[in-house]
Amino acid sequence: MKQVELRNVSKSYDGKSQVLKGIDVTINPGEFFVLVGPSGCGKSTMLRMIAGLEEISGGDLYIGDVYSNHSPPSKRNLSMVFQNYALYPHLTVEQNILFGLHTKKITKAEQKKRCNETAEMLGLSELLKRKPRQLSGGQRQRVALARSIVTHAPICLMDEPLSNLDAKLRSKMRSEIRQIQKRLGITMIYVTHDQTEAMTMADRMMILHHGQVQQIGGPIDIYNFPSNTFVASFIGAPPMNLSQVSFRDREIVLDDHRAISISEEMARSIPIEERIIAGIRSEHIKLAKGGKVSFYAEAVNVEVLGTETLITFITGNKQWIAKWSGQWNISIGEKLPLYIDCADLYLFKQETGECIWHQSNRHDQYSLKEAIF
Amino acid sequence: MKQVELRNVSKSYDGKSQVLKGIDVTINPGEFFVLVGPSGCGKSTMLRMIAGLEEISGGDLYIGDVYSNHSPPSKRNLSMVFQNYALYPHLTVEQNILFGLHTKKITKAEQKKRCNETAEMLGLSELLKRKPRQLSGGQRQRVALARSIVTHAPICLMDEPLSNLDAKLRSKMRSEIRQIQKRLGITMIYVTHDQTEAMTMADRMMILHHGQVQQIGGPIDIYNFPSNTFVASFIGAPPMNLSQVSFRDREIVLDDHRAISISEEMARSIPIEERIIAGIRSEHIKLAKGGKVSFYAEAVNVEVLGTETLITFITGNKQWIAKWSGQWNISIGEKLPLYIDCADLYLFKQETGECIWHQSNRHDQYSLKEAIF
Amino acid sequence: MSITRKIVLYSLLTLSVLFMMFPIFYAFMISFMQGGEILRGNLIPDSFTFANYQSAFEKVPLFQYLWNSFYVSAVVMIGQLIVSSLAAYAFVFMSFKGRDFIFFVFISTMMIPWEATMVPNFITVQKLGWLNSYSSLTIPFFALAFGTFLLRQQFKTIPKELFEASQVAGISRFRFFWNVVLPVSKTSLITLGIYSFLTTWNMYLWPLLVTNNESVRTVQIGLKQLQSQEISTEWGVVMAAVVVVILPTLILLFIGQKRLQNGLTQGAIK
Amino acid sequence: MGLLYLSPSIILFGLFLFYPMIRTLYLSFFLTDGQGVPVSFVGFENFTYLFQSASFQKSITATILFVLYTVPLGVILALFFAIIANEKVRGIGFFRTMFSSTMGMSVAASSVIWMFMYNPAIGIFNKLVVALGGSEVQWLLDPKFALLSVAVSTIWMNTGFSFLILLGGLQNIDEHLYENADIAGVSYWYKLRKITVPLLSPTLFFIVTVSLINSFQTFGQIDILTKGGPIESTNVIVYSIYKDAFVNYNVGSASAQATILFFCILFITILQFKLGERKVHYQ
Amino acid sequence: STTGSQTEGESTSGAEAEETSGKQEVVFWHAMSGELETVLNDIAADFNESQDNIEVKPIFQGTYEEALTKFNTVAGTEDAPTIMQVFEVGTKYMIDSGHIQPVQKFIDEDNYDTSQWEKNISNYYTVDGEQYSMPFNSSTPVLIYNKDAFEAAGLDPEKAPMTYSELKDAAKKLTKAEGGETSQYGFSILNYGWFFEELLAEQGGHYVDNENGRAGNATKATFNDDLGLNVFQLISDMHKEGTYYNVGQNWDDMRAAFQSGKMAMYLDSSAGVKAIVDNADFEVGVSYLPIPDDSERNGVIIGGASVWMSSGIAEEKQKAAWEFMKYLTTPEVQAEWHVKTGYFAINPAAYDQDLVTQEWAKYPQLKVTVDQLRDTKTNTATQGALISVFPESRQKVVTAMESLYQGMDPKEALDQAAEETNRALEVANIKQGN
Ligand SMILES: Nc1ncnc2c1ncn2[C@@H]1O[C@H](COP(=O)(O)OP(=O)(O)OP(=O)(O)O)[C@@H](O)[C@H]1O
Ligand SMILES: Nc1ncnc2c1ncn2[C@@H]1O[C@H](COP(=O)(O)OP(=O)(O)OP(=O)(O)O)[C@@H](O)[C@H]1O
Ligand SMILES: [Mg+2]
Ligand SMILES: [Mg+2]
Repeated sequence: MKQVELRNVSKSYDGKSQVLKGIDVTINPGEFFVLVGPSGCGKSTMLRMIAGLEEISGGDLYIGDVYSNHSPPSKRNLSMVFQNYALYPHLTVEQNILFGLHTKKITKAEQKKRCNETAEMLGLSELLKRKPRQLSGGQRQRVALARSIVTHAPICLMDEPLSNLDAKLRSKMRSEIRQIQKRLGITMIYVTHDQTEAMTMADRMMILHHGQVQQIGGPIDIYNFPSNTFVASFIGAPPMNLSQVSFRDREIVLDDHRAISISEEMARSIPIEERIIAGIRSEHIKLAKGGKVSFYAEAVNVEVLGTETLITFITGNKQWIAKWSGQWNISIGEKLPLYIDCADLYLFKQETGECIWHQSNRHDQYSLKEAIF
Repeated sequence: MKQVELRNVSKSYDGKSQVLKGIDVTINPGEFFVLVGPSGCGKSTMLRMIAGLEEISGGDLYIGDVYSNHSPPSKRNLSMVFQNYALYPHLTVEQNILFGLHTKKITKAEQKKRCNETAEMLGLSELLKRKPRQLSGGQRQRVALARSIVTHAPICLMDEPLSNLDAKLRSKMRSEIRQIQKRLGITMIYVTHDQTEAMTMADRMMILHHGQVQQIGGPIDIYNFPSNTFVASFIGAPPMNLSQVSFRDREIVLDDHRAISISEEMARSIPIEERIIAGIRSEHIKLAKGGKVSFYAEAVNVEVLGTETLITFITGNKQWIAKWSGQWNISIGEKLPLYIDCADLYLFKQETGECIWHQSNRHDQYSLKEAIF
Repeated sequence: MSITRKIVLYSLLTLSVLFMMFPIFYAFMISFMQGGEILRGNLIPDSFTFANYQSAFEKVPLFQYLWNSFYVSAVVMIGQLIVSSLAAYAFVFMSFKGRDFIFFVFISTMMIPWEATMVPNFITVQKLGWLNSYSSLTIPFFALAFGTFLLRQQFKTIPKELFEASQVAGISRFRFFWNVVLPVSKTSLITLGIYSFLTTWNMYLWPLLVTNNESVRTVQIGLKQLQSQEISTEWGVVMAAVVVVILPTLILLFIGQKRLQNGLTQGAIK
Repeated sequence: MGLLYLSPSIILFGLFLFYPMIRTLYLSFFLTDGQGVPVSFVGFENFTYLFQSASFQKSITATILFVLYTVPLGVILALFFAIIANEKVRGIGFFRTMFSSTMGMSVAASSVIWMFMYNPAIGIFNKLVVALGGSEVQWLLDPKFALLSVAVSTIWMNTGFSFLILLGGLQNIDEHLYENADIAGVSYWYKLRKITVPLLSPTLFFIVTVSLINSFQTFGQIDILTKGGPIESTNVIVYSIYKDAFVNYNVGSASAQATILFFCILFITILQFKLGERKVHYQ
Repeated sequence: STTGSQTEGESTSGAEAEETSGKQEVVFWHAMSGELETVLNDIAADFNESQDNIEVKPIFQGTYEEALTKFNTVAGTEDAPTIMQVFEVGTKYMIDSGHIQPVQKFIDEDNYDTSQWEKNISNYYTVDGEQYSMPFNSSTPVLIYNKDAFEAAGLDPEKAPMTYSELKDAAKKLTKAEGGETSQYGFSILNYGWFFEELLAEQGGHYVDNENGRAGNATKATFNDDLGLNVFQLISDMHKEGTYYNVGQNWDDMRAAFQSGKMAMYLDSSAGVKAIVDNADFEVGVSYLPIPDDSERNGVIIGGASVWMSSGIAEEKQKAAWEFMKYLTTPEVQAEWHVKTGYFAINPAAYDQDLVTQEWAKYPQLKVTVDQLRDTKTNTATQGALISVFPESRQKVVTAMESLYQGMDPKEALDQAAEETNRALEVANIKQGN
């Protein structure tokens, strides 16, 4: 357990364009910290700077309060799991797990012990004598994990470790990694571009875009209170529906003149002159019941997914998606009466994308006690 | 639009083990037919036999009522989209789209016209002069699609065309492919191992396992009425919770002695002597309200995914998952009172996995009219 | 990388390059020296003179030889590319009985010492009436096991789906070979091309045997022609010729180094 | 169908390799006249004589020694160059090109240069030796040194090719494997021993095989530098074949030697595959 | 199938009739490289210009061995050259080949007077009174020494050693050794069988039996007799004494060693003399080969090569070739040849040409070489051995010489070479069906 702190860290490969700009973040000891963002935003770069595999162009890096900008990777006392696992194809699972341990001045017996423990924990005991190519994707993943755990390093870095696995295995490994991290109390810095992974695993997550931090916070907070349009559309599946809007007194008007009435309080908080983007999560576009219709829309695509149904319709020049739970028998072209509660709306400035309004509490947050009684 | 019919088709690569066994299916003209199953079950093999890329070991293949076991691929008048797109890396997008059209004796002018039309339809017009490596994954996918559309072949075969794309793009392409297929009225045979894809795209789907047909039908029907445990656990995310059970009069007893009471009608239909597996979809494990508790369970993992929460708990030696909509603030270790309606149960024979009981109608199926009024 | 490591690395690199390049440098230097200087064993000429080059070109028709070498190397290169790629294509994209066996036989030809086959080959070439013509210098070398091997490895990396896609589209095998396989394998073809150009350029004994006059002779023979046996050799002139002989290949190599390396590796390890 | 594409190769191989090889095999059972026409059948006499002949035994020794000198040293040298040229530093492209340069040198040209350098009176080697306080060495005339000297020049000539292939092999090794090792903190040598060499083994295997075959077939430099002397110490089999066939007109004996050589190479290559495959780690 | 497939490139193989230009084409294959080739080309060009009917095309074919190999493969076919240059040791081989036309035929037809040729040269190529080939480039070995070094060592630079013991003494004085490091050796011989043969013949020794193979097919080597042993003993002794320098097999290395002062005396070909004198920055002396003390000077064998005429080609072509051969032997051409290359003139009349006398005035050393040849006694020893396996035998002798430097017993080394020669002779005789 160790803290990792970045102070105004930046990176440029070629001395001209900046790949990372002014990253300021403190990762707490024992935290599961997820770095998420679209491809090319600089996630790997940041991770590799922490590992010492890439030089830091500007700013300071502290690992456990020690200034570490220039210490070599091996001195940073951390372990790393690579996207392609980076297993040594010519070594057995056991040799892979123990690779490099001798440099830590650990006796053979202790090495053996640790290896067995770790293998046990990850269900690799049967496979110790195999070569990586004789393993399935998930097993390889676990060997890579074991190799990093066995060092007992207090910090572990992972760069998209699950992206080569299929969906089923991925969801299984997600909870395995999470459980091991908690059990061992490792400080975990985990890179992914998959928001489901980020949402389900992170204690806190950081969203990167074009080398800049967009938002740092707990997954649910970020989901509920995205700080800008990028975060809003990046987190959540299907992504938040966004459209440019204008105002008519106590109404928000979409570009095809559909309107949603808003509360007085909300109307007051909106700076009239600004160009505004309104956002609504797909689960908040509801079927209008009992006459409370916001507008009508024609279904252009309907996807029934077992327990929920996704309905696509057009507003202005945008496709919006509504998500209803249950299996809905709706045919394409059918006209739907829809209702949007103005409390579920998000409003963003058009230029900066910054969020200027959202409800302060989600009304679909439950706790057990409330629900039962 | 053409019909494809397989009569008792089988395949063996080595003459010994059968990769496909007795496949009997008729794919209707203009239908979107999805072949789904776990890796190695023989999906690609079946598709390639239809395409003529693989010999048929036994049975008969009819394409548009013509016996086609031995006609060469080019004579079957179909097009194919490969998993890795199989774009010619040295040709431009345009050349890729038109590659091979000359064999169909189509004039240059007509080729040009078709190419432009198709590119227009798929939003590739700007990219016609680029090479494949200058395209993003989704664009490549669309080129592959264009290449198959441009032939105007009445049948199109696709082998996991979306598996190389990231989640977001995948969901976009899903509806695009679906829309194009409907517009052009192509008979589509589509292979995937991703059940979401199968569920959302298929008119009908066929589930393959170990080279044998498990079930053929509409996606919702298969989700609601899986014919055996394999289908039940393969379709649906998270998969259906399954456990071996025993009976006590009017109660189903799980192996840790938890019990669920059942209706008289149901009790009557169960053959007492059989070893039975009970199944329940995760969305049907509900929070017990108002004292109607089936049993209590301790949460071992909680994943909050924006609009829904997955709660994992242990019954006997199995992990079960409950899916509740909304964001639930549940901590690990918390005790939950759970309720299962016996009408939501599925019962399977243990030996064969065959489904012996399920409700005749799902109660979360809605149609618009009912819902509004 | 730390400064000390950099210093160590650069010194190693420099020393190694000095070691590797010295003979070539030496040849260059000698080619600029006058008679006596060479026999005294000087390293750097007192004054640079092109006299040796001049007399090398006067003594033997080096330009003609260079052209011949160039022509022969180019033809062999093209021939090897065509023949080897056809064979490699068959090995990769077609299945027929005995394919692996034939491949093994192909590879085993690498083990036949060329010297052992020279006399029968000479007689064959003579019977074909190819003596003293470019045919004898080129055609026997068109088939090359190494080239077939190299290209086979490359062709194997072409996704099978490309072949299948073209089958579905109804494209003939040859058209697929010509329009897809060859363009896609450009790097390997260039590699093999450079390799065969270099090796052909460097052939000596066979060209001597099958050619009778300067109209088809290659530059390596010219090199030999400048060295005498019973009377003294003019080393300066010979070295000038050496330089003339190696310069084209060195330049080719410098231009194609990167490609050559990539292509050769592909053949070696897959 | 496939055979159609193979036919150019098959015809050419047949005509210019297999036919002569078979003819060689055939001739090895005969005494021939100067033009290589068989005169009288002698059965295995050519072979039995060879195995008794001291000169042939010397040839075999020379060949084996030559292979032993050139192959390991050549591969190690090329590997060394490849390793130092695989670092990513400024100007590395220049060094790579230089290291590969001997691939563009013809045997004839290289040998002439080396002959000059070996010259006992005016060559650079003796100048160096004397400058370092040693006594002059008759590089190509002393049976103790001749084979070694030819081997050294051969190694030089072959380095370019081996270097290129090994460098390519090195560049194919996944960078992450080294990064992982960096994080683990193992030493440079440990990385070299435990990562580089094993992962390079398929490439090494290839280059060793090719070098072996080439080494067995070395001809040009021997012809130019030593002509098989002194006291036949550099009379490797290929050169001996050449001499018997083209100078002494004993085509029968030459054929017998060629046959033996062919089977030796075949045997060693197969052996090498059998032993090597086990030690090689394919990805 | 041999016609029609001629592709690119001018075809100038042997029998190609050049009816079109009206000239007889005479293809002349030779092994003259470097400076020699230039001179030869000049002579051919002059000949071509001197008349309108014949076009001689000299073509370089590699070393003697390579050229002969090639001739051997095309002999008797239409690819064979009209004139072929073959080194002296290939003589017997050519005679046995059955693909050559002895020039005696034209000598007879033409009533050509061969007495104008140097007897000691043409003898070599005469078997049973029949002239087989025409001598062309001929040389003999001579002793070459560094006069400056002689003076420095207190020896008379005008008096070269004539006997083995004089040689040994001079070599001892000339050898400059300091602390195990010898900066100048006394004497050296190239590891080349030819020099051994010459030293043997100088004593009147035979290389093989049957009168050096001239009275019938040779069956046995005789060079390992006492006379041969004398030579080997000399080399062995001097090498042991540290006065003898091993220069290897390469002519250029040998000369480089002499020129750089590495040794003071050595044996070289008469053809090399001029270049040596030119390149040396000291006075160069030339003298006769030394002989054993109790021996009588017998003379040297001619070395070098002769030109042969192919058989089985058109009579007109042969005639044309003969014309060229005659041209080659005219005093003028021979004078030019001698002066420019250092090879002997076949026609001694050449030595009276101004060109030669002027040259001799400049290089008195050249005359010594000619004198040595003229002083040679005509007998089967100086006529040279006639065996078909000469090249092979020479290799064996070379190996034997090289073993001396490794301390092998001279007798043993020589016997071994003889034995191997015997085996080669035996095989050769079997092949010939005897
Ligand atoms: N070695 C390098 N030299 C130059 N530019 C680089 C280098 N590595 C990465 N980049 C650039 O830096 C940017 C960030 O790259 P990085 O690999 O950190 O992205 P990422 O967020 O990890 O993306 P992905 O999800 O695709 O792995 C990219 O624009 C990339 O092109
Ligand atoms: N060319 C072949 N030769 C022998 N066996 C094969 C061949 N191709 C496939 N198989 C075997 O046939 C079975 C079915 O393979 P197939 O490729 O059809 O599976 P799939 O359902 O497409 O799997 P995936 O989802 O992984 O693509 C597998 O067990 C496979 O090992
Ligand atoms: Mg990355
Ligand atoms: Mg498949």
